[in-house]
Amino acid sequence: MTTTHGAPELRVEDVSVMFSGLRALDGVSFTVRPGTIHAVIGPNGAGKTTLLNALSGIYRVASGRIMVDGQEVTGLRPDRVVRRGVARTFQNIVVSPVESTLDNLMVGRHRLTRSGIAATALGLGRGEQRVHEARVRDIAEFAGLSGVLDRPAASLAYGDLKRLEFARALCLEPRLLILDEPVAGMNTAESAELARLVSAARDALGLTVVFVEHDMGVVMSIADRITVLDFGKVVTDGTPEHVRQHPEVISAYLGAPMESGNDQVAERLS
Amino acid sequence: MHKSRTLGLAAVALASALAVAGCSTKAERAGTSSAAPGVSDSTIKLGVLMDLSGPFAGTGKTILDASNVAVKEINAAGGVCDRKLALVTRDHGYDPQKAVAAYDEMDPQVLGYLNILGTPVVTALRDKIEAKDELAGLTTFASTLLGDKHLIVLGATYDIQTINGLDWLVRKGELRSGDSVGHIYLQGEIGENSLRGSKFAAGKLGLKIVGQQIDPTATDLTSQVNALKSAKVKAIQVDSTPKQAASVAAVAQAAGMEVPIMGGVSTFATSLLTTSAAPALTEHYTRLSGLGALGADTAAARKLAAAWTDQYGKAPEASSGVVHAYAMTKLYAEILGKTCEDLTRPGLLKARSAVTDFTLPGLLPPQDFSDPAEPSSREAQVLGVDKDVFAGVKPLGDFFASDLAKEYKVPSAG
Amino acid sequence: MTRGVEILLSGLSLGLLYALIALGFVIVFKATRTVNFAHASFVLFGVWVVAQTSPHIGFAAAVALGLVAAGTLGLAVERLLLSRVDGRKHDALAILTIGVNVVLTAELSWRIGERVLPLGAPWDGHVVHFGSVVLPLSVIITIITVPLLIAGLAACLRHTGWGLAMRASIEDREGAALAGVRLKRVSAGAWVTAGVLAVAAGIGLASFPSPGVAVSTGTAAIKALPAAIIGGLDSLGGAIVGGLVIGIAEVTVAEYQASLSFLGRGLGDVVAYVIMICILLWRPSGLFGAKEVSRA
Amino acid sequence: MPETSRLRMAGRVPALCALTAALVVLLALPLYVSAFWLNMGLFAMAAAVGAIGLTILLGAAGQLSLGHAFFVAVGTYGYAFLAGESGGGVSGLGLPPLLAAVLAVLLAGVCGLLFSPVSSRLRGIYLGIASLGLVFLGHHLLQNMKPVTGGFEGRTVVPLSIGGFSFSDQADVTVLGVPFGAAESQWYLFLVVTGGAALLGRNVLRGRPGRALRLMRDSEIGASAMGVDIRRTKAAVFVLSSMYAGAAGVLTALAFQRTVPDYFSLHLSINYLLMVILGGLGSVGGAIAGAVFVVTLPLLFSRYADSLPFVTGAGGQGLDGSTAAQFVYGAVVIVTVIVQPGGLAALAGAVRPLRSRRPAEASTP
Repeated sequence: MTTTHGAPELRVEDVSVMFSGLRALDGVSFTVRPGTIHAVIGPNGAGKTTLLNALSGIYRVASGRIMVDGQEVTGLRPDRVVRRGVARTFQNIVVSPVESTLDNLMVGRHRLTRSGIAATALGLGRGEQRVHEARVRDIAEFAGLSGVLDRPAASLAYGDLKRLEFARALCLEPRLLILDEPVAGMNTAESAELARLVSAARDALGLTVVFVEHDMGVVMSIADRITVLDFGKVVTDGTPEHVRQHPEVISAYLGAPMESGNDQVAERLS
Repeated sequence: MHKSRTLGLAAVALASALAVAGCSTKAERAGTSSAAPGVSDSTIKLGVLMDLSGPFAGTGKTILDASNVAVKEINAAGGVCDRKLALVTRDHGYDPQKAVAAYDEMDPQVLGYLNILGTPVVTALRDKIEAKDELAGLTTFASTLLGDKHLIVLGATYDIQTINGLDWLVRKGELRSGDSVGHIYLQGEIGENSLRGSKFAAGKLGLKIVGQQIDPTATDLTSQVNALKSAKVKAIQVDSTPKQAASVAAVAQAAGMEVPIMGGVSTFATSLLTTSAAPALTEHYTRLSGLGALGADTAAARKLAAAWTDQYGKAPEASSGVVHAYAMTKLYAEILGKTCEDLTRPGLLKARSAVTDFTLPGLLPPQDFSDPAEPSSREAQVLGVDKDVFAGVKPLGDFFASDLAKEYKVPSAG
Repeated sequence: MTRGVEILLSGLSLGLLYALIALGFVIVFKATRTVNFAHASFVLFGVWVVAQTSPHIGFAAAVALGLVAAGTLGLAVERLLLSRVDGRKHDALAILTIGVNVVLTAELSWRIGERVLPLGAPWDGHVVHFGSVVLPLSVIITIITVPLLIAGLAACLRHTGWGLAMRASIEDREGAALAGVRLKRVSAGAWVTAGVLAVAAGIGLASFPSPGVAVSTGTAAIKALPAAIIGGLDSLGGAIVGGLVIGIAEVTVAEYQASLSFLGRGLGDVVAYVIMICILLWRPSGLFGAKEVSRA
Repeated sequence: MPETSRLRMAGRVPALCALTAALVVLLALPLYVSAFWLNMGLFAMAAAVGAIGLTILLGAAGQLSLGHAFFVAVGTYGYAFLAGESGGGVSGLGLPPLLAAVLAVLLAGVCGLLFSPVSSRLRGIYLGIASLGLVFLGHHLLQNMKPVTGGFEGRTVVPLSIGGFSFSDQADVTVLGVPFGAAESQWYLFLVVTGGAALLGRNVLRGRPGRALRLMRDSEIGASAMGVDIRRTKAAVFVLSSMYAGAAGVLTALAFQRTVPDYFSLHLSINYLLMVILGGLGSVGGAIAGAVFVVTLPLLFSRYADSLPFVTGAGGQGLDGSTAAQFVYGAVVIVTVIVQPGGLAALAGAVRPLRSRRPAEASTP
């Protein structure tokens, strides 16, 4: 797999999101440097998923700006955001259950392919599909899904589904990858494997990655930088070491110095 | 896999079987089309295409039953052209698609169509009937269907009935020049046809028509009647379903409107006399008809009513439906009788024009079918509601054709 | 002036009957996320029972029997058929109700035929005069009874265990299930209620000045469908507003049909749908329907 | 995966055999059976084309439409008006019938496009009932636009003709001793159109748009996160389905040889809905099977009412054929939804597990 674009920078500037009068995000600002893996953590209800939905255009932003490589994406519809090279996965798996794994992955090529309804009806665009299918098979192999390509998604194991979502996001050939709890519900070995995949994808494809995760082991092992949210506000933002030592983080959520891979901490945070 | 192969083999086998068995028959059938369909040495078969399961199933059954009463009489009297009449009946459920299928299926078996019920059905079939040179009796009084020699519209058409009705009201002094008349009518052939008549009559009589179009499914006509009330109408003409006509009468009475209500031929059903609308109907409602009523005090009506009761027990829902279907069957026999030596479809069409003075004394005024573009009669009769007579309605006078009705030009020029 | 009052009152009475039917749609939709296309045959079935029995046992007893019968029918449809389908497949459930409607309508049309069955209500044929305003007694009774019925329903939802369970399960299905709410009972209760409301509305529709029960009595339910949509399929208050809007619009259009003739004749049936589409363009979930918060 | 594909190929050979045999039967049929059967086939094929459009809309995209009858009417009247001649109270443009047929399909598409402010915004049952409004609106227009529609009486439909050959009773053609009238020649025309419609539909469903539609059905947000423009896609698929309905309308016009306004009712919309449900949502083959079932069942019941137990023929006093057909019809719908929500297509899928790759059942996560 080769990289085609440079990794972008993501700047979140003073973003607020309102839900029927409630401020779900309140002036959130942070910057994700090009090519880094950036984690967003915080207790349940802190606004992590809200943030990702705002980034990908699903939620309307009440104020503030979101910039990808200096270009504003605030207020764009999700499919427009995708065109700026931003792909994402969902916390609760969103796939077509009766479709095969391959077809689910091929949806990821939607924006990269052109053949519309009329052309497809007339049987045009098959060549295009063949070319893209080859690339999709490569990505599937990278994600370890080669063996289940022909199986309906509903029949896949949970771990495979999580990887399917991840691989599908890669199929969009993104520059900025957004992952919502990519390892939630996986066992330790599976989590480690997916964490390795995320790192490898970043390296091979030159991506910028933003992810939300409760598994502190994974966060600490792959994140270059961490933003901590609570009550819709940024508590702190910095390197894993910085966050681990931040007094507010410690006092507010941890009560004790954070250790990498500390089960208690993970439990407390999730 | 195995199954598919078996399936494939079966299909091939079926195809070859069809090839062997079927080939000859259809080609043969095509070759021997010289004899007129539906005619043998002993019988003449006529088609009846009715709604027996749809919204007008009741009407359809009534028509069928009445046709059978007439066929029985005709056959008992020796039949037509030394042959017995036989009916081939198919149900279309008021669905044009079913009607076309039923037509296709029965068409090779019958000489012509004694009776077809339902506007959408006639609409779907009329081009086919014309293409095959057939003669079809219709259960409708729409003057828009005149002008086609293949179709029989028996009696005064809706527009002419309405003209006669308004004329009658004026002559009785219920209406005078300058008055407004409400006209509640169904969308579709009955309503529009009747509206054409009421507008014509209004123009001549100096009346003003206040129209209210309704849908066949409308159940509550309060708003329509109230609108007429505020337009201060002096009479209401109704062309609707029987239930809607009853609703109009009841609402009008409830709203304190003491005006005569003149209903079109298809606005009455016997069972309405058991409903809460009965008093209002009895007091204000009269009905028009180009045909006699079973409740009439004539020998023919009493005879038919007795034959009906004999066969089916209770009074029919639609008295006019019985008379119409009975008369239509007698008429068709009359037409057949004029072409005994040429019992073909074209022969039948020719014989139709030869019927110029068909009448059933006491049931049907004289009918003239020589010009397909003209209504066979311009006479109508006003009927009143009476619980005590057979099927609930009785004539309030003789058949008459007003001068206006004679003057009126039906829209069948096109 | 007199005319205006009459239009308003008859529109109100018709609208309230539509509202009752619309409430039946809404309550089923709230509980099962399904539109009950069999509602028309529920209406017809209930009034048919009333009309069949009232000559023998009297009107009041017949109404009670009709209510019980339609409630039972609702329960039977829910218990015997709908509960066998995966409740998340809303479209499948809707189709199932179409199937139920086909069977029930076939049976009832076959039995009723073209007859008009008198309802035998004591207010049949009676009119009331208020000064120059003349109205059928049934209109007055509708205007008084229906709001009481609706208030009763609202009280039920607010204060009974079933009502609470119902409301909880609408807020959060899984949460309610976890909290011990028996979704089965909620859904069954909704179907019974829908059946009862259907008959109540049907009695109004078949009452004087309408001559009685005929096959077309059930079609009013199709007219109430836009009413339910206008208000928002999951809003009880919306159903009432929607019903009144449709009822008054219908009466008004009929009143001014002559001056609206440039739009073609017979506008009354279209007007409800035109209003509905306009409102949906403005608010895709109806006036008071819950906006779906987009969350994957 | 060469192994699986070889398996699939091996599975296809007998299937191809069956297909060829079926084709032979279909091609030979007009030589043997009467107009009753042929016309029934024409109605079934016309319905099948419309059902394919609806199965793409509802089965793949999850957009419920009860307005299908309206677009079928647009196709029917579009063709009748464009190809028809003026006279007898109606006007017409007198275009060449083939051109008129194509334009009528496009006209239905344009009507679908005009509805896109609604169809792109709503989903599920709200769209279903909003589109139901179209049926009533259409009914209103049919009654009132007399010069175009002929009002309640409808208007005559010009038979289709291609290169001088007319698909009507006027064409004086005899094949193997069998005179080829409207029913016989149109049979082949309808076969070609239905086959083409099925092929195009299958291509759409298997290709890029089909995948996007199905993800949109399962999750609009998920689809938009894949770059699918939801509103545009909803509008586009609605237009596509309208065009299918328009084509069905043209075929319906040709099959009836006259426009019949009462045919385009809510009942027709519901019938289309039942065709795709019974057939299996999202499956082209299922839609065709569903159409054949829904169209032929009542016709056959009426035809053979006399020979069925418990059912009386026309005019009898007991349960009549059409009512019995309604019972069976309703019962089949109920049983299908309860027992086999995937419809006929899923049933076929269960018989042939090899083809389970594209199950037709629609479900949400």
